[in-house]
Amino acid sequence: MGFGRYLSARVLWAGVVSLIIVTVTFLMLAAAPNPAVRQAATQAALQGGDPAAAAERARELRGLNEPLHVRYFDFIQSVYTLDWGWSVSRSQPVMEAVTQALYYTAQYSIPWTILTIILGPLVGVYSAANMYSWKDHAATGFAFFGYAIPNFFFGIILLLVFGVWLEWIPITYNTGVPVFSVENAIQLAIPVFVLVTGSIGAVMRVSRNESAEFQNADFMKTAKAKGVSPLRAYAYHVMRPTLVPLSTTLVGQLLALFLGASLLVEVVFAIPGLGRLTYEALIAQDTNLVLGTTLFFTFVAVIGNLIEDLVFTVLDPRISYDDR
Amino acid sequence: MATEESERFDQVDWNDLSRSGRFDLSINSLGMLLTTLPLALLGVYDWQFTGRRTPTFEFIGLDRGLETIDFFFIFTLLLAFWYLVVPLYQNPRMTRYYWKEFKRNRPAVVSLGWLAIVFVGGLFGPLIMDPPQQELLIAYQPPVFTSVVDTTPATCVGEVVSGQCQGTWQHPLGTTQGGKDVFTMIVYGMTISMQIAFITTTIVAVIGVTFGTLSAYAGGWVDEVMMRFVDIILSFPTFLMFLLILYIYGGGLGMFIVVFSLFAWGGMARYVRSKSLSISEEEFIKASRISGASTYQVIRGHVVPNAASSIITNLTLLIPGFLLFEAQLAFLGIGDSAVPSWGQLISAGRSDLSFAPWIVLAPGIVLFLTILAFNFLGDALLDALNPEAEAENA
Amino acid sequence: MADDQSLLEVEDLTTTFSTDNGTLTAVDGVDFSVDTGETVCIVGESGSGKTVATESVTKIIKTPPGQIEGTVRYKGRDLLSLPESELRQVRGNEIAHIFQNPQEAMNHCYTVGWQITEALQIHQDVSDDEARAKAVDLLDRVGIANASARFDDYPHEFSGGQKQRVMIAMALVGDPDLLIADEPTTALDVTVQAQILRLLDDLQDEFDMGILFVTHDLGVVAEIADRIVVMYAGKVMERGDVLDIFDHPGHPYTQQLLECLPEFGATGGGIPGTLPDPHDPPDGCRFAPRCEYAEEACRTGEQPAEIEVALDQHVSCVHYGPGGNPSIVRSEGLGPGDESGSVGGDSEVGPADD
Amino acid sequence: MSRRDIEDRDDSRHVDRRQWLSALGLAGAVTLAGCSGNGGDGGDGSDGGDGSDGGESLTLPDFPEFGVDDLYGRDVAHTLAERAFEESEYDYSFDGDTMVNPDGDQVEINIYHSAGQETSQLTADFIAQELGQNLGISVTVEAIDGTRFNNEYWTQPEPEGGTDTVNGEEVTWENPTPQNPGPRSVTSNESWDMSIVFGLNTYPLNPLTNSVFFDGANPFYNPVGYYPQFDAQELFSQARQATSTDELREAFVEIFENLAYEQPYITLLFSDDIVGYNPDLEGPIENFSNGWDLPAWYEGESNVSGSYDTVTSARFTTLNPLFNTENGAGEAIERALDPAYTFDEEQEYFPLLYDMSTEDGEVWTFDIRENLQFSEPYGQVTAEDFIYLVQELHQADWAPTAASSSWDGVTVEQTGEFQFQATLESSNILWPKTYDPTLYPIPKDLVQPYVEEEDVEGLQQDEELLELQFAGNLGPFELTEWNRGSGTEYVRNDEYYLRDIDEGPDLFSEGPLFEEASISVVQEQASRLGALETGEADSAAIPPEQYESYNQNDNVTVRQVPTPYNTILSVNQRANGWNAGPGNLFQLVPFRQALAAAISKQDLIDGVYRGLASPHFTWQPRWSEFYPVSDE
Repeated sequence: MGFGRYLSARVLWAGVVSLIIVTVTFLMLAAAPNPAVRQAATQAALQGGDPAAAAERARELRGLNEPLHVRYFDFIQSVYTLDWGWSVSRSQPVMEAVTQALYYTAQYSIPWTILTIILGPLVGVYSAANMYSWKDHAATGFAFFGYAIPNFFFGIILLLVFGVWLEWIPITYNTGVPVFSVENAIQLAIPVFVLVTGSIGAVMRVSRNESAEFQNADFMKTAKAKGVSPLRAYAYHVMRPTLVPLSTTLVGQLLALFLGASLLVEVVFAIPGLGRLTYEALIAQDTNLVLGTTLFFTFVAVIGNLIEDLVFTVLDPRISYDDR
Repeated sequence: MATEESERFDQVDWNDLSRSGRFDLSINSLGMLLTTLPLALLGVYDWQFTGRRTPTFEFIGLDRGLETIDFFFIFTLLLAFWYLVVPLYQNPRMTRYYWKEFKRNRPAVVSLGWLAIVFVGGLFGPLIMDPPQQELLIAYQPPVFTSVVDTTPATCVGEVVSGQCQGTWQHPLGTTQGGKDVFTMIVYGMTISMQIAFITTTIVAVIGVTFGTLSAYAGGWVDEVMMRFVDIILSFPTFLMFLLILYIYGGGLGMFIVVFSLFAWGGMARYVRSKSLSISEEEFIKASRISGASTYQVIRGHVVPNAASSIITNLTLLIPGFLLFEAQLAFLGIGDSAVPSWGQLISAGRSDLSFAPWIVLAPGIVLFLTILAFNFLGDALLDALNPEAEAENA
Repeated sequence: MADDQSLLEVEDLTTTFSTDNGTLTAVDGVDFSVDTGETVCIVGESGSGKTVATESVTKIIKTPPGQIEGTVRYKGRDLLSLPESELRQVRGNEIAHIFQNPQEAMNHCYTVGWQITEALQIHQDVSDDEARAKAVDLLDRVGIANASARFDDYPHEFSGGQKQRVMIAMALVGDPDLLIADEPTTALDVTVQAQILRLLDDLQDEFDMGILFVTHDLGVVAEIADRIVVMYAGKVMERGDVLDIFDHPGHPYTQQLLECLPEFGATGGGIPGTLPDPHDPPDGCRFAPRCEYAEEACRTGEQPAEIEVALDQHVSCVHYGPGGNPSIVRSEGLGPGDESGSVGGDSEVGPADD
Repeated sequence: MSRRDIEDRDDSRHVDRRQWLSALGLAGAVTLAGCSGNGGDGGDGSDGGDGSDGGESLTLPDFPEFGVDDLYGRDVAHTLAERAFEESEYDYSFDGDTMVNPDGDQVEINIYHSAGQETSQLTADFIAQELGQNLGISVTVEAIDGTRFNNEYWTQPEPEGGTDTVNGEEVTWENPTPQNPGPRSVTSNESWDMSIVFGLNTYPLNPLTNSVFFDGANPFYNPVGYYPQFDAQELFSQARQATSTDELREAFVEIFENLAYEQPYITLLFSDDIVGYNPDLEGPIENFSNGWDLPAWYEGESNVSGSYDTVTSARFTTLNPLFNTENGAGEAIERALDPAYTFDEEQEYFPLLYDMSTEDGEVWTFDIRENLQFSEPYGQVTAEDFIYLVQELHQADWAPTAASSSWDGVTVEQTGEFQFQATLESSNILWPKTYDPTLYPIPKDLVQPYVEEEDVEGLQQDEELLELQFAGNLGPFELTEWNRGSGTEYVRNDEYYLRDIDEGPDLFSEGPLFEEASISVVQEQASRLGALETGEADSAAIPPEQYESYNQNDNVTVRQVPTPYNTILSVNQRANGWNAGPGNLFQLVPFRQALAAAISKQDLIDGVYRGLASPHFTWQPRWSEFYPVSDE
């Protein structure tokens, strides 16, 4: 089987997975009471009308009186036509809400992801190269520290220290500053730092353990016997194979953090990004927005897994396309 | 050299163990059965005969009720005892070997000590300590050996020295905004953490191992379908799903544990499957199959024991994630704030951080240390159970 | 065979490792030499320090924890005192290595072509095309069919024997003068083993290399060696011309090794006892605890000095030394050697196919 | 409509009339009318009854103050509870200190509080403790999210209505509402016993509005299923007849005495808003009308400079003035669009867009200022715009605008280019104080297309309305950006109409005195306080436990602003309340009195609110002029 066929099979599968997740979300929300209907009933009561009739009207208006499967197909259609409706709790189209929030999320998650992907393996391999020296212990200690300290806890403490006591960083996130400006860098420094410490640990640990295995591998001896310098040996012979197992965990871990940690960091640092958008949509029972953000994250997760699969296949020449 | 020998230790001993379990009811299963029975009876009694809010042990005068979650907790403790602790005792040679490997890793030994404290504290603390009582008048007492401006606490329990309220041993870690003793709350939080750790891992292990081995042994399209299902489970934006479910249906600790476990077993299943596949390729399994062992016997007798050490390691590394998630949800205000978990304490104290930092710092550090300890422990187990990497560079 | 100036001369080579449980002496004052065009075999049981000894030559063992002392003279230069950067110029370029397990010795992430040309591109200023041409040529020479196509294949696409051929190509790409082959055939099927040995033999002639060959298989030794060095627990027990030693093994250890060969009427029991603890080697002769002729003198002091018992045959045994009685060893030890000595001596076939 | 420039408070939730429209109950406090006079609360609160020793001899005064002094404690509570046991048809009793149900088991009930809100949890814990000590009831404390509580426990989306016998009379629920879905037998989805999730507005400025809570057994708002035992309907209709404030006051004394006696909700306290300000800021007052004169506020010197930045905890759902029901968003709207009138620091009517006058309280004349301009192309603000707004939107069935209920039964007609009249169904001399007749100016031409199409969604989603682009010179600032996640930003409106009026502070002629303004949404309380302390924000709410430390902090000036939002213990008198045994003791007046007597208001105030609250005995704060005990 060629790469092309493999790729299309994976993409097809990714589509199926996202469809399933979207369906589950839809069913879950369908099972929950719709606040808009309640609102309509209250409204009618206030005006001396019949709340039950008003609720019925509201249901009709939203198509909630249609059979479930009809609603489902309408819903699926709107999902894939990117017409995600109007967010009641923010008074803007869901699509716009998501893009707007993404704009802020991207500002800290892109530097965060890049730093993690670059620093994690580097520090991990460095740590492995100096296995059991103080450098290794320091790096491992740092990794464990970052991994074990809850992000939100770390965040509020850093905010207290650097924002309130030292006044080095602003406490309220300013959305008005340009993306590429010193102010923006300052206000994003702590959130990015907190996230990087949180995510780098796992990456580092995997790359340290994996590369420890590789640096003791026979092929390292071969390389040395060939006269390869240590730097080149680590860069080519250790780093490269380390990336293979790393790629299988990296994307998943980053994604998990992307959702979990970023939400908390956004809450702590008052960044109006996707995490908070999602959370607030849930709290406000803004059905369209909940579905929209769920969809978004599902797509991200599915695409992330897809990339992971592809990267893994590309990185490890031993995997043939029909194995997976 | 030494490597090969130790590897053989690992396998031989597990095989002995499983062999005894295969032909007759092992002492472990017997013990498990005997201890589970009274628990089940108690559970039925509690469910059927006592009132919804009557303490389970009222008939012997104990004023402490058992909740459903407590029953599960005790059950998982029994499981851990009969299938983890007792086997270690039954195989002193293996135990000694593991211990020797393990104790080389000093941070891990310290971690184990810390976890033992948390475990024992969580198990017995609530039995000997009264639940934290709200006493508004003694809110914001500082921890012992520290002091705060005396306007911070409502009234100062300790001495007031030049406008500074001194901490006392009555409240070694200070009190919260409601005057609850932070130390007591942390001890009660240990119970919650242990419940989360034990119950979720048990559920994850049971589902993961069953699913993984079944998939490996079924093979063919069944395997394919099952693994695709795991793919889907793993693709779920889990945290979001928690939020959604907990939000729509309300979330107590039980709901948290159930939801969490149901989304977390995917990785375990994948792992066990690949492990089973590789083990089933080995000669001794082929031999036992030829000699007529059933699939169940092979799984029960060979696959699970051989994968056991890695499964335990895996689970150890899963636990900190659970604890972290609980704390995060508590921080967002989605968990059940009546559950005295560390996360709830941090969440409740975060607004007071600037003037009463101990309310956040104490549970925060305990949580941090516990997560750290589980990680160190998991790492050490990884090394102890897989000594190849270690031995080679010696 | 021995010239005035050997290609490689190793004197008093000592390699220690510091471990958690103290210092481990893997190689303890070893002497040997290799001449151009000559094949020297280091033989001994697993764990006797042969691999460490050969890897100490170009310092490819890890230091620390390892520490190497003594002199390694290669074409008159002392390798051990060379700075690392110059040493790297020697490795792969002048002295090449082949390792025991070709499966593990190649990096699974790179094509074999990349790995073969790597050494060339490090040491010599060659273009990609030239490197490729040379590698393909070598692949062809070591017997890989359709070499130019297979240049871009990954190691896992080759069979075990083919991999070892690739490894040989990889070693030869820098036109080395000395090839150190560490049990290159152990992991291979016997028929393949014979092919590889033959290939090495051919290539040695073609490239006029010295080969330092490590093995525990005396059958292989009989087939290819010019001279042998018998090691036990980090020490050299006996060294000399292969025929001499096969005919008249001096050291009791050598004798017992030879007895393990079926041709010498082996009973399959092997040598009783185990290797001594390398952290705490016994006093006196290392082999004394397992030696049936051991006397009090064997168990005290240092390893006995080497005695030249015959022309160019050195033995380290108390019984040959001053005050010793070689006949204690010889009389019984010679028995099997005498009767079937010619077998060992003539043997070009060896025990390779058993 | 809001006049309070602070964010909503972190503690319990308050439900105001406007908010019922949103049916979310989330947004926190919304303001109501101004108040005439808040002085005169000299009474020291101890007036109590006579036979206060407990025992059977206990007699309650006309205006019992439960939870303080003689009417607090175990003995009083026990006595009152025993009265309830006698009234009950089931055999409840005390077994020593423990209250037991007919089966002999201890009475166990639960209390809900808002999840994640400290004060709420502390209060619930305190109540549980007090009820345990003084009544021997075992109380389980449970946390719940406000929205969820509202949806599952408090309201019923499809009210059933029905009939029931109340005080011997047949009462019919003809127009059941989600907040009063019918007689006690009609229940919410989930059963619950007690709750402090929601607080309510007591309408001290216009207590007539309280009829929605207590006007008989089937008022608009009665989630707990309370049946008054006094003739509430009659008393309220008497009050409606009043033509002077004195008459009103008289009419209300009896109502509020009865409410104090019957304790439909167990009244606990009024907590004050504690607001921290930038010390350089001139303007804030410690009064309910704080912020009405914002255009005259300044920082440092009284010239135009700087930026007025505030922080708030809740995001804005919409800035569309037609549909907003949230306090915080109301404030954001009013930075750019003035409401029709406000109340000054004396809590007197102050005309902004129009003046209101009446002869008899029934016919009201609205005189619109003549210098009001919408943005182009909508031109001048005229009576026509307001008439159109009332008739075609607020009074239309299809458009669920926030002010719909305010204009129910009101007839409006245009009497001049800048004048119109409104005729009420019955006289109401306090009409302006209900905030009902306040209108946001909306250009007729802007909404007309939607009206013709009856397009609700179009109206809700209209960009110009949402972004207040039509506001012209009608507000102190112009809205430059509404970032849905992080708040609003404004620049000074140089054309502000208020500069040209004759009334009000002199500084109005220069106002507003800031170049810019902003409202930032910051969820974390610690961050909001940090922003206040470091000067990033000019004002933020302060929790009571930090009152002391901020009071001593030079970077912050603290103001204590009384509020009409109460903290109450709601007890479920419907069929699914009281899950501790047969019958529902909550339905019995003496039992509710016992609960009220078992909770020490002063301890609660001292412990949880650090003394920064006042006890609550009836449905009015002490500073209200309708408070039943006056200080003659």
